[in-house]
Order: sequence, then structure tokens, then C-alpha cells
Amino acid sequence: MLRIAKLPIAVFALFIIVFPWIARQIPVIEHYTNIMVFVGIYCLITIGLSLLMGYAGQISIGHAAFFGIGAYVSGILTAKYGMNAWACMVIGMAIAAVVAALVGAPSLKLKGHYLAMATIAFGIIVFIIFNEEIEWTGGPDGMSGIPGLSLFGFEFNSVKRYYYLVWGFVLAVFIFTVNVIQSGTGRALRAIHASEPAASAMGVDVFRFKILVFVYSAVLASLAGSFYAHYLNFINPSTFDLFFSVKLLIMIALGGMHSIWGAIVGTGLITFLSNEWLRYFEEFEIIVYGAILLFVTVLLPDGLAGVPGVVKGWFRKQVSDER
Amino acid sequence: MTLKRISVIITICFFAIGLLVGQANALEGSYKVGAVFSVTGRASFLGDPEKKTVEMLAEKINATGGIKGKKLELVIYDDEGDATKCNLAVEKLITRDKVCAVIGPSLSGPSLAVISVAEKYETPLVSCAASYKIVYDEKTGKPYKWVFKTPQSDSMAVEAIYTHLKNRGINKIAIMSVTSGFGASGRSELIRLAPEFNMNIVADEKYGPKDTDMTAQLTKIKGVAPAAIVNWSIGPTQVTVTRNWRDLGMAGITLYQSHGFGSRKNIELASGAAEGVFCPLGACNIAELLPANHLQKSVTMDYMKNYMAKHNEPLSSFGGHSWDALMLVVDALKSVGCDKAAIRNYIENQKGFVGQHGLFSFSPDDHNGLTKDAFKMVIVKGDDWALVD
Amino acid sequence: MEKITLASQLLQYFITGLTVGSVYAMVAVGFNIIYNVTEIINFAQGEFVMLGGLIMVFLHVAMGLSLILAFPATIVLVTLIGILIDRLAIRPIRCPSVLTLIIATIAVSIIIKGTASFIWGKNPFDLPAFSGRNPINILGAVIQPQYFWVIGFLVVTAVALSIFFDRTIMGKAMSACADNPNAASLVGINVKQMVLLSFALSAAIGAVAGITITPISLMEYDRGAMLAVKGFGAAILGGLGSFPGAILGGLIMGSIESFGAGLISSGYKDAFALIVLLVILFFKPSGLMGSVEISRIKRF
Amino acid sequence: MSADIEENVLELQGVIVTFGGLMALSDLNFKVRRGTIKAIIGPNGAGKTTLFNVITGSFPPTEGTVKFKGRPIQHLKAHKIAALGISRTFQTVELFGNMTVIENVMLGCHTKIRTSFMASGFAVPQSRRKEKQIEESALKILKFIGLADKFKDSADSLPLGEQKLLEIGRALASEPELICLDEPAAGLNETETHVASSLIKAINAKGTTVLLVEHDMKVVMNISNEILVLNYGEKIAEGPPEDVRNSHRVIDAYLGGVA
Repeated sequence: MLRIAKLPIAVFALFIIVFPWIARQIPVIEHYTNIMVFVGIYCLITIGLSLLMGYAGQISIGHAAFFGIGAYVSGILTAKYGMNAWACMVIGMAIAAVVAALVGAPSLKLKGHYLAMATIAFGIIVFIIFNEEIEWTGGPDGMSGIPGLSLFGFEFNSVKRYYYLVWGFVLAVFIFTVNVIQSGTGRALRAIHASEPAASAMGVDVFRFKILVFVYSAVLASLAGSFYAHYLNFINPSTFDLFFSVKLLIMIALGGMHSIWGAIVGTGLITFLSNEWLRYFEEFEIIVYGAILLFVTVLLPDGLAGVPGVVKGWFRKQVSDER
Repeated sequence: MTLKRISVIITICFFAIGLLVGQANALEGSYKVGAVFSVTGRASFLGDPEKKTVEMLAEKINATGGIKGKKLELVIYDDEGDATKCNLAVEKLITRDKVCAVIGPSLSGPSLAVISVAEKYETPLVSCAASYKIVYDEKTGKPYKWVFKTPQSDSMAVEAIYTHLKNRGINKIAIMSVTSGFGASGRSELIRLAPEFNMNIVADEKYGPKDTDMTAQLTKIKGVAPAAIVNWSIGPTQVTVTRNWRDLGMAGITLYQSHGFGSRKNIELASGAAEGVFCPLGACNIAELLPANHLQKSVTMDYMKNYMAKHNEPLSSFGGHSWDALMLVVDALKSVGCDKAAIRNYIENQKGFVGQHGLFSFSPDDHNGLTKDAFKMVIVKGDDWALVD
Repeated sequence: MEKITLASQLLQYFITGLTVGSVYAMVAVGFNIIYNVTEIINFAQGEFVMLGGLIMVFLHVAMGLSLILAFPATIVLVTLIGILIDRLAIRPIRCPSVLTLIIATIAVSIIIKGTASFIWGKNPFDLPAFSGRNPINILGAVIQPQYFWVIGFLVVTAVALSIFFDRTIMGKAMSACADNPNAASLVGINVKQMVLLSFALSAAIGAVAGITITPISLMEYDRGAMLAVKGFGAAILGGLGSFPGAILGGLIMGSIESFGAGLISSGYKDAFALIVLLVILFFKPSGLMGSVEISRIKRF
Repeated sequence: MSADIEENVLELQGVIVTFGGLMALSDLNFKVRRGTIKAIIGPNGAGKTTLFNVITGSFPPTEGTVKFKGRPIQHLKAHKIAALGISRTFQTVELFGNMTVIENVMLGCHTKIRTSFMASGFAVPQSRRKEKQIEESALKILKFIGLADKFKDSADSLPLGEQKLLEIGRALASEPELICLDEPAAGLNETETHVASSLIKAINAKGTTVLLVEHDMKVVMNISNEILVLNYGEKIAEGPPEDVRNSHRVIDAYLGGVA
């Protein structure tokens, strides 16, 4: 059975809770908490995408657009109209859901590379709109002056506070998604991935489920976008370009398509690699980044989530060798 | 199986190495200055010369005794033109590397994204990006307390061009811009200042930063027959525009380029097509043309010679911005040492500082310190610039 | 200065569209060659174009090789890189899923881009036009001679490919692989060799596109990605796997961009091309000339 | 008329399917009586699988009507038809290889018990109860098809014979009134074939109508009440096994195909 055990989730939650404390003890990694905020924000997107791509088997290279929709809705409504940030977050998610349903309905009938191209096209179109509608979005220069988040007078104005806010949401979304995966819905999604004709012959409304999960992942991306905007107090279109969508794809593939854990590990690894660990290669950073990516795809086709399986494999092999 | 095993071990090692490498190795008795440039990525044409310039400067300063006997230690990060990365880098410079001040970032977007960081940690930041928004808080109508910038605002370049147009009696113009921050910012200033100079913009065309051909946009402009075209872009597109403009036989419509055109490399790449193109440039691009008694003559000549000797490539205007930013900070360090508040106050009260792009005079209401005199109009003649008066 | 007539303007847009579209078409053809044999979309396809341009600049401008020599030499070098990619990145992947292969090609494109920026730096480079830069005036539209070279090479490529696939044993073997790799290997065709050949061929075509476009638009290390996206769009628009479709798709994309920029809004010109692409996909999910049957056989 | 509906679970009237000018089924008429096992036989390419695809809604017929319990269903999507009570297996096994044996059967229950996306995400008690219920009924079915001890295995890891059984089990999970089995014995050895045919009989004994495509004549003759013979998309014979066995046209079609 595909049961995600409670223990790993508890360990994971504990790790998240103590991480800022550990980081503070070691000066070299003190700023890691800040990076972890972004890891959390990206995790919100990749968890949803993992459900869409890993479980339902529908590729999307356009989720940067939903990330951007959340960010811009929050940014515009709070900075220009002074609306309540949490309300804007919900409005952003609603808009993302509507857009996802409108775009998903015709797109998700496409398959494979055609679906990939359709989502790429959608992502680029939204990116162009962010660039061109200068009156609303500030154009390529971006928009600043987006206020931070606060709740009942409690301001999320330090890295640590925002960290706990974001990761609290990540944990909630994670558990929600795991529950979905373990329910009939998750089974239906995996069935669609394995064989669409068989799934529909078993009574699964393939089209409805595809749209449902597409909308869900879009809503999560929008939520992440709102968090991003309120954290950085600034957004510009280049954050939401095609390359970010590709990066999301890489995060999931690197972590392992078929596991939500994979999405989290992959997101963490890529975020730390590209923002921190590869800095020491300077000019060669991009080459090393590409090499690691190639290395992992060549040697670990199942991604990092496949590592425990590989490790188990050694032990089994060793045991059988000893016999 | 063994290959897989190795790969797993290496992956785990990456996490481990990540934790261990890059110990903060603060040199005793040195001044740390942080820098964030777009060394790679979409704005590498900015970050690359900027980084080369400050490295060259630091080398020279340290070779000639440092700052009051202390070494200048530069910590340079690459933001790849990305706001997120830039935010992380600046936060890291301040909290982990504990720098006295930060120079950069190269682009306006990332600069706007780190204002809040500089303000939060009360650390002086001297941006190398042009947008006036960097030093203008819309809420208060005053500059942000801790943020400065060295490049001329786009409005100054626009004013220089419009003044020149006006003097030539031209008021029917077309504008073209690249859809990046640089182009969009220039475009909005061109539109904003047009009424003030009685300019009538009859066409407003755009193109992407990776576009291969702008014939369509220029053909459209040809159709409305303006007296001049003002093009606002950086990178290869401005060369393509120049060539297409020449090919389409539009030499009768004068082409004005932005200050982004400020590298002789562009004249060379245009292979003859740039003849007669006007553009406003800062002093450092035209060092040889300056009269001997010009205040900036020696600093600009110096910089140009050293840079070209070391890197064997023509100077661009962008390296000059990081020159100005670093030397402003160094000047402050010389006087007040590594005291963030004192550095800020020192720069804010700096008057008549001789930089690459002009004479900087800051004030509590002006954190840029330049006026439109910082730009000189030049025209392309042969394979070089010539001053226009 | 006289005003340009609307007719001349339209002609100008059309010719510009054809030229830009020819480059997209060549990239799209490159996508198709590899896709047909392997089901992979090779996202490093745009990098071949970039490499073609920059290596040509190196051989022709820096080394002083004549055009006649530098042209084939560049193609050979880029082809070798294409072969290397197959040997070092694609073949070692065991039991590959399509997505794994796509990620691998993205990784390759990142490595190539990084290496190119290391070798050539970040500045753009120019290449002298093949037959000078004196524009030709046709009915009020002005055309660079280089445009004819670009369009001409697309025609040459198309003709050469159709001869290759229809008339030569090697080409027929490759088409067989495309139709059914299992059956092909049963009748003694070395599928691995065919995969290698497909990478070599599409690298060569990418190089041709790069060499011919550089005199018009310059070339720098990070131009590849955008060309890859546009070329992929063209391939999808025409129908994956179809060569006439790829050429048609490329020319349509180029023309829409050009006319869109000239007649409607230059800021949204890329969006127009993509919207047309989406609308066509929604009504014809396998592209203009793609075959439904083939897209069913393919895994992805 | 109402007796007719009671009597006939499935009725096809003038069904025509063409693929780009190629006639796959031409003017097909037949009925399936409630509680029977009806077999469809015919040489390769006779249109048997096409017929199944039309009945179960994979694609609509070019012309004609398909009635299930008197209600036209030819315009319905596959999942709607499944929900009405028609279930199927596939000629080439289409199990969900990425899921376990029991999960495959549990998915089959999809039409019976559903939980909403939100309810399952928040793991409300009701959705957990439903999940438990589904698991229990899936286990019951696994016991019935004799795979209960392998419930945790990956569906991919089963031998072909058991995969075929599992596919039948999955089709049963929706408690269909009509189950369409596409070559349940293809590729099976003698013992496995025997297991499969007894299973089909047992299913039928529980009151489920069975529509069967099969090449193995022994199985067909053994278990079916009625046989329909197709050749090039046309019905060439229909009736009880012994009648069909002696039909000249059938012998011609088969032998002619061989000769």
C-alpha cells in the first residue's frame, strides 16, 4: 500500500522546527534560514506539481505563470489599493483557479509534448502580459512597496517569523496532499497516469480529475506567489519567466517524480545549489550545475527519492552475497 | 550497481560539502565591502565589466597600501539578474560576511528588491542601477535612508537627447525600446518628459532582448515618417536596430541611441551602420575627447587605460558605475572607517566627488548626486565618437 | 524622405517574417529528426544554432579561414558536438523515461551555454555577410542579401533531407526506426547508430541556421534557449515528426511575429504567435500536418 | 416491450464504425440476454475489439444505437457508461502497474463509493470510513478471484495469468450488470485457462451478464450460452454453440482464412 508513514512526517516537522535554532548556532550557515524561506515557498509549488506530474502524469512547463498571478494579484491589490493581504491571497488563489480551469480545459486534452508546448506557450503569454501591462504591473522594472504580512497585529517581519509562517503552510499542504494521494482521488490520478483507457473504463472521469489536479497545483503556486511578494516586498516579471518553470520541472525530476518527498528534497537541493553551494565555482557555476543535473539524470533516473531504494538494494545484495 | 552506489555517495557528499565549504575567513585588519553584480545571466553585459572594474580597483588599492593601512577585502556575489538571488546575496553579505557597505546590484529590479534589506539591517547600499525609484520613496517623497545609486537616472539621458532634438528643431519622433527593465524604464521617461520638450511621439515600438530582427518595427516607423528615432536598449539588439535602420535606407531619419550604446564595441559590431548615430554618454566613455583641463580627465583616462590594458576589451559605461560606487565607499572608509552609520552620513554629505560619470554632490534629498550635465551628446564618426556641442 | 506605401510595408513584413521563420523552421526540423528516432525533444537544439554562429565567427573572423572552408568546418565541428552529446549524455541513461531524457537535454544545454560563455565571453559577435551588406530594393521593400542566404539554405536543407530520407539506404533505415524501432532492430538496423546519426544530422542543421543568421542578428552565448523554444513551437505547430509541417510551422511563426509587430503591437508580437499556436492545438491536437496515428504510437 | 428490456441487457441496432473510409463494423444488430454468457468470435481483424470499444464508450459508433437496459448509451463517455454498470477488461492487459494488487481492485470501486477532493484532503472521518469500506470489499473480491494472499504485491510483478484474473477482479469491483471480457484466456496455459473459465462461470452464476471475446474455442464452447460470429465487421452467424459450430459460413470464414 502506498501509505506514507506518520513517523517520517513527524521527524520532518521536527527538523523544520529546530532548523533556525541549529542555523543560529553555526555562524557559517546562519543565513540558511533565509534560503529555507524560499525553499518553503518553492515547495508549495512543487508539492502541487508533483501531484500533477508525478501522480497524474500531466506535464506542465507553465507554472511560473500561476506563481506570478498570485504574486501580482497580491502585489497590486495590497500596494495600490491597500487591501487586506490575506484577502488578496485568497483572491489570487481564486483567480489562479479560474485561469487554470480555463486554460486546462482545452490544454489537458493534449498529450505529452503537445501539452508541454501548450503550457510553455501559456507561461510565456502571461510573462509578456506582466511585462507589457505597465500601468498595473510596473512592467519589466517591477513593482515595489508591497507590504509585509501581519496577523492580528503580529508582524511577520523577521526572517525567522516568516520562516515559520511559510513552513507551517508547507506542512499543512503536505499533509493535505498526502491525504489526497492516499484516498480514492490519489488512486484515480495514478490510474490515469498508468492507463487512461483503463481508468475511464473503470468509471474514472479522466478529464475532470486532470482539471481538478491542475487547478489544485495552480492554486498552490498562486499561494506561493503571494508569500513571495510579501516577503521580498518587490516583484518583477523575470522571476516568473520560462526558466523558472523549467527549474520547477528540474526540482521535481531531480527529487523523484513519483514521490512527494522527492519534490521537497529536489526543491531544497536545487535552491541551495543555485543560491549557495555552487557560488564557489564562480564562472564555472553554470557548468557545474548542468553537470550535476546530467549526472543525476544519467545515474539516478528515479531521482533522489530513488536513493533509499538503491541503498536498500545494496543491503539485500550484500545479504545475498554473504549467502 | 557500483555506478549507482557512487552516485548516491556523491549526492550525500554534496549536502555535506555544502555545509562545510566557504568558512567565513575574515582577514584581521581589513575593510570588507560587499558587492552584488549580475556577472552571469541575462544582464551579464552589466555585471561582467562591473566585477572586472572593482576587482581591478581593489588590487590597485591594496597594492598601494590599502585604506589607511588596512586591506580592502571585496566579497562579490553573482545575482544572475534575479531578484530572489539578489535578496539572498545581500542578506548574506550583511548577516554572514558582515560587510561595512554593499555596492550593486547591477539591475534596477534586483536593486528595488533589496532596498528593504538594506533599510532593515541599516547598511549603506550604493546601487549601480539607473532607475530613479531606487533613490525615491514614493511614500515619503524622499530618498530611502540607506540607499544610494551612482548611474545617471534615465530622465537625465532623455533630457540630454530631447534638448539636442529641440535645438535641432525636431519634434516629431518615434521611440523604440527593448522589453527589459532598461528599455521599459527609458521608454516611460521618454513618454513622461515628451510634453515638457514639446515632443510628439508618433510611434512607440518594442522588441524582445533576444530578437533577431527589428525590420518590422522600423518599417512601421518608416511608414509614419518621423524626423528622428530614439532607441533605448542594451546588448546586441541596439546593434541590430542600427543595422536594420541603415539597411532600410532610413538614414534620413536621425537615430538617437540611449547611453546604453556607450561602448566602442557597438560601433565596431554595427560595421559602418552606426555612422551619424547620436547618443548621450558619461565622461568615462569619451575620456580622450575631454579637454585637458576637464575635472574628470585624469580619473577617466586612468581608468580607461588600466581597464583596456588588463582586459583587452573596449570600455563600457557600466564598469564606470561600479567604479563610482566602490570609490565613494572607499572614500568614506578612509575618513570614518567601518561604521555603517558614519559611512552613510559621509556619502550623503559628499560634495564634488570626481567620478567616472560626473561630479557627485549628494544631499539628504538627493542620493544620486548627478545632474543632467553628467551626459555629453556625441555622434559616431568613423569608428569613434565625436563631441557635439 | 518619401513615405513608404502600405503595400511595400506588407512586403517588408512578409520577407522579414520568412527570414526569421526560416531559422525557426531549421530548428524545428532539427527537433523532428531526433524526435522521430528517439521520441526525445532535444532542448539543446538551440545551442547548436548558437555554436554554429560562434564557431563560424572563430574560424572565419579570428582564424581567417575563407568562407568556403570555414562553413563546412563549422558544420563538422558542431556535428561532432552533437555526436558527443549522444555518446556522453543520452546513451548512458539506462531504462530512460521520456522526461528523464528531456531533463538530460536541458542539462546538456546548460553545460554548452556555460562552456560557450567561458570560451567566448558574454559579448555578441559579428560575422561578415556572405555577399556584402548592400541592400536590394524590391517594390519599396528593402532586403539584405543575407536574407536570401537564410531562405536559400532552408530550401537546400529541405531538399537535401527529402533526398536523404527517400533515396538513400541510411535515410530509409532512419525512417524505419522512426516508424517502429523494435521492428527496425529486428530487420537488422542498428538503432543506436541511427540515434547517433539523428543527433549528428540535427546538429549540422542547427549549425547551418546559426551560420546564416549571425550576419543579420549577431550571436552571443545565451541566444540558444529562446531559439529552442520558438523552434519547438514551430515543430509542434506543424505537427511533431512532420518535416513539411516543421517548415510550414516555422514560416507561420515568423510571419505572425513580423506582421503582428508591424500591424498590431510589437510588445505583444511573441504572444500573437503563441496564441495562434494554442488555438490551432485546441482544434487540431496533433498540429497542422501531424498524424494522429503516429502520435498514438509514440510513448510521449 | 418492457419485458424485452428486462430480458435484454444490451442491444445494438445498426451499428456502423468506419475509420477513415475503412469499414470496421457494418450494420451490426444483436442482443445480449440478461444472465447469459455471450461469446463473440471471429478471425483477427473481424472487429471484435472495436465492438467492445464502442459498447464501453472508448469511441462512439459512426452510426447506430447501443442500448443498455433500454437506454441509448452510444453518445456517453466511457466513465459514464462504467457508472451505469458496464465493466470491461482489455485484450492487452491494462493494469495500473504502478499500483498494488488491492489498489487496482479498489480503483474498480470508484463508481460505487466516492469521496470529494476536499474531504479526502482534510481526511474527514467519513472519508476514512469510506476508504475502509472500499478496502474490505476489494479484499472480498480478491478472495473470490484467489489473489487475496498477494494483495500487497505490485500489479506489475504478477505472472500474466494472475494479471488477467486481477483485471477481471478489477472489473468486478464496480458490481457491473454487464461485464465485457476481451480475450481473458489469451496467452494462458492450460491450468490458467481452466481457472479463468471457472471464474467466468462463477461470475455468471452470481447473476452478472458476461460478454466475451475469445479465440480459445474450447473455452468458448464450454462456457457460453450463445455465440456471435463476426467476419470483416459483419455478423455471419449467431446462436447457441452447437448451431454455430455447424454453420457453413463460420467454417468457411475460419478455414478460408487459414487456406
